[in-house]
Amino acid sequence: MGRAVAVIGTGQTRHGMRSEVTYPDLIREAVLAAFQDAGITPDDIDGVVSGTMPSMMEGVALTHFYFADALRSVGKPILKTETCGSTGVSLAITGYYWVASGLADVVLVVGSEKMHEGDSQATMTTVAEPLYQRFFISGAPGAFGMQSKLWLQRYNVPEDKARDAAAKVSVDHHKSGLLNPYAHIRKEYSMEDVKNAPVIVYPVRLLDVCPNSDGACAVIMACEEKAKKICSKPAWIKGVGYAGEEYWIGDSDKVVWESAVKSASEAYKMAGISNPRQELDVAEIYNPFTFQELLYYECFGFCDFGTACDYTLKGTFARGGELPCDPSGGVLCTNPIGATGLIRCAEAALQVSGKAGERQIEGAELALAHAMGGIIQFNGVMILGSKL
Amino acid sequence: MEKHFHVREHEVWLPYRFSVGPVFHRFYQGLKEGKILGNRCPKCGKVLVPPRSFCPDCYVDMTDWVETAQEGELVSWVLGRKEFFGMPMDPPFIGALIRLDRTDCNFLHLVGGFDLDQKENLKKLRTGIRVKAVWRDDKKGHFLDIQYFQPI
Amino acid sequence: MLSKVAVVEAAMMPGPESAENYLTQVYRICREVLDKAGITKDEVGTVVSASSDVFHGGISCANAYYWDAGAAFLKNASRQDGESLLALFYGIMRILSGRYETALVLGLCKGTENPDNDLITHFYTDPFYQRQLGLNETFAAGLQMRMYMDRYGITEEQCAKVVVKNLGNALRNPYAHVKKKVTVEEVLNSKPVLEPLKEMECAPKSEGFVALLLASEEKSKKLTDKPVWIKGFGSSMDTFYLGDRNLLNGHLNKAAKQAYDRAGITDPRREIDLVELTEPYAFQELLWTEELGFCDRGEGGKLIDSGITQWSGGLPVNPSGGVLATNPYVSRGLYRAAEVVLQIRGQAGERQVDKKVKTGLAHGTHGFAGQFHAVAILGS
Amino acid sequence: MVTFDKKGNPIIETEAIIPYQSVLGPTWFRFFEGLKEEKIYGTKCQKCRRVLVPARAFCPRCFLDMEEWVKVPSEGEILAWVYTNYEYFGMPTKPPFITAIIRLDGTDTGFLHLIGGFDLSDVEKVRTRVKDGARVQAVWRKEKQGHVMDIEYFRPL
Repeated sequence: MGRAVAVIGTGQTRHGMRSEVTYPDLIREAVLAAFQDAGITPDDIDGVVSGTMPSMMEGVALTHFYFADALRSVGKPILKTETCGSTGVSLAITGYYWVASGLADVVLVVGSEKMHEGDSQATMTTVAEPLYQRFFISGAPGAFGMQSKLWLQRYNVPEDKARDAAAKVSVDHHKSGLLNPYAHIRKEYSMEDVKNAPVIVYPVRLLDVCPNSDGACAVIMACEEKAKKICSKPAWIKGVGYAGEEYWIGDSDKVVWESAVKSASEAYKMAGISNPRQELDVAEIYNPFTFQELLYYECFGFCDFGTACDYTLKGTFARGGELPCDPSGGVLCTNPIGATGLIRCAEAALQVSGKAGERQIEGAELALAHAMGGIIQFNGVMILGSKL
Repeated sequence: MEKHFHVREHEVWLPYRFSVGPVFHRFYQGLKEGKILGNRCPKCGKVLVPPRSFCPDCYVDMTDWVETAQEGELVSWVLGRKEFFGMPMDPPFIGALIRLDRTDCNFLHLVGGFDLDQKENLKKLRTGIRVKAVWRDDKKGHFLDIQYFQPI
Repeated sequence: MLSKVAVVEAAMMPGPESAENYLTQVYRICREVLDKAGITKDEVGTVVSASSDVFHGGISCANAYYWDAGAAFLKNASRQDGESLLALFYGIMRILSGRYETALVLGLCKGTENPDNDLITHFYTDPFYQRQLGLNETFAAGLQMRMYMDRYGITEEQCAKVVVKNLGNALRNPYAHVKKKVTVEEVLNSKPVLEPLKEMECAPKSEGFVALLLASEEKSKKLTDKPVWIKGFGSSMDTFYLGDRNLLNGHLNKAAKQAYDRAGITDPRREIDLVELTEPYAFQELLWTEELGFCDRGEGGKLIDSGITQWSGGLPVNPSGGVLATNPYVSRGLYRAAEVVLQIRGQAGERQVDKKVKTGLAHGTHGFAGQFHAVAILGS
Repeated sequence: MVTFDKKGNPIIETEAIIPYQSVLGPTWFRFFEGLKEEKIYGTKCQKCRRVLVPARAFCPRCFLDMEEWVKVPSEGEILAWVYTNYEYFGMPTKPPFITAIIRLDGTDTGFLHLIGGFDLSDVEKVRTRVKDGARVQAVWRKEKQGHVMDIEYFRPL
């Protein structure tokens, strides 16, 4: 069943508004950091995996040409994986398969986005085709807002309770962001701040929503033999899962969200996880919207459907809780889209190798990383662990 | 164009705000002053123009700035006869790669300063001929502040 | 290769404009390849598609649009942006990982819905330098062609011969977009575009939906009695700025070397029976044949003069008509692989070459003047 | 030309306008022609028997051709709605507006459209007017172009 693959180094940029540097320079910042972390040189790399959000967001088409030098990919094979918002995890999964197949021993995986250079909502509108859906999807918040309404209705969750739980997610994550030197938003908010923030797309308020960030993330993966040689604490890839649904938003169940449930169960099966809340030590979830985070707790089997608000309000998923989620501050604090999913993998790797600094969850050995994309259509999950 | 089947025409219209970064910014400033700036890799010693933030070969920061010659050799050229999206000027025009003296890469720009409809003039264009930058009067910090390179 | 991966089926759609919509075309090409192989969508292990957000009818996140049409509903699937041979490579990796027995590989591009290819390739440029000077793929190719002629004395007639050959070959290919009998004079007298490039030396904008079904060695036995094996593949990226690059000694030889090494090929001219390469500009076929090692440097012109690369020659190059005949921008590389598969299986119909094809080469390239190259070696 | 952003960093501001066209193909064409006649067409899958709207050429799940056309009622139930009152570059529909996923009667998918026919200026008032699960009916424009916006909106019943 393929070769074992580990993350042996990660690098992130300082995320935020980075208009002082060009896009290739931003990428180089992450790549240099990853090489330094892994303690290897570009000569040790057999191939490069690169990806961003749609090229329309970047204003440069087929960006791997432009980024070729910054990616250190000259003279090397490259794969250009893109799956919208879930690109980051898809990149990591590509790196995994490349090494697992035996066709490369060490690969560099890089995801990036310079969101301040483009217009994210205008770009996302073009994800919807111009014949039908484009007229109704009011950017990302519109689609996610509808999903949260479907969920509340399905399980008769009182709106006030959901509002409180979503606000707690925002408060907790922003608090965690203060511990993360790479985070874009590093500011504390109260429950009241979140609940009184301006409405973006009712019921979604400003502090329920992720920021637009510039940032890049680089991850170096290696086969078992090389990983053991190069790295004292490799983060082993224990499981991968990915699934997507129909393009048409109305066609599939977005509450018992098939792609989310399937991608997690696929990864759990591969990793041998049967009770995720007990077995996982930490999770990095792609939650551009607070309500969606709650939905993920249920779809990933952290709790039963309809119960995420109760657990959240109890603190189960907060730092210090039974299964801390997004100790990095998560996507609510940092969202350079094409990098975001890969940051989740990098953060999970840091946690299981004990290298997460102030945001370290003590003794973390098994972590989940996740990304979501499309018109609430794709989910990808990777499980990383400290033990082979 | 009229199709024999049904289509819906539309356009993607998006705004961008590209971060120029300090290196291109300084290069553009140079253009405003009628200078072509490049920089040298501290490791391999190559002079690249336009300047780079890092050496594409050595991956180290390019720190050593130089003002390059405004003359060089013609390396290759195309004669644009047809309008196209993004063209640098109305056709006919000549797009070219030029090796500026004492630099280690080819510089993409235009060649002009003579009547392109005269066949005799075109015959004089050859790889290796010397060309020299001709500047516009109103410089804006743009590659086309250099109007073209003229054969000497 | 560590173990074997086979192409068990291939299907493609014709290059001319189609009145059918994109999603239906994606669905039909998937159905065709699955029906041919006799398996259902649910039996497919994974799907890897190639598409590009900018060559995609103005719909970003191309994969979101065609995910279900591309037989990937609730599958662990993925997508490559740009060169479609990358989807083939990723499909191979997924099978070699041992997690999948079959992979559906798709190349998807509906040229009809897009503006001119060069409007889009202009956006390959960086926003600060090359964009201000109007660079696009044809512009870069023109510069490369001039250098090639100057350096090696390649003539315009030799370049034009590629057009004559490829559009002539296309007459035998029911999937080709542009097919006609033309003369060297007609090519030379066609309208100048970016001289030295003339209109007929530049590829058209075509439709292209192509699907390959890959399988592990064991699974392939159940699906076909004519497997075509992936013998090797490779790819290589060159530096970005056109002026930094050696346009006559690019990265195709590096990509080819990886592929040859994996396939155990030491003498490509003798060991490869047929070539399908990506030549959006006529002269590039000559240059690429040099870089692939079929002749010495600067001998690409002599190679076509010798007649060996003709449909009936000893080393047919682009017997399908190549990219000059059909240019579905994103999927053109995977079309090359599909053509090689059909030739090896003896299923290429009228365009089947008149010799035994045991080993074939498929090539794809993207970026200015071949910034990136991908090569696959397929064999019986 | 270089300008400076709010942080004082040099930027180049520009826009890209790229023309594209979508080929309708027979399925979309027939669906849009139906709208001209105030008819909403879906298609029914021969295997799973689901009725999907807008009409499809194939069932995404069964992966079979969908050849059975069904005229579906222009009435249904709101599954979920959101209220949008912010504007961004290139937004095709002008705010404020309410988007809803509507289950048209006799169909097995959610149909995406607007809810309207009343004052949309205040979200609190809108909340009292629109409920998940409410019945709605299509309101057609007089001038039709074979476009999804030939339905002006769905109004609560």
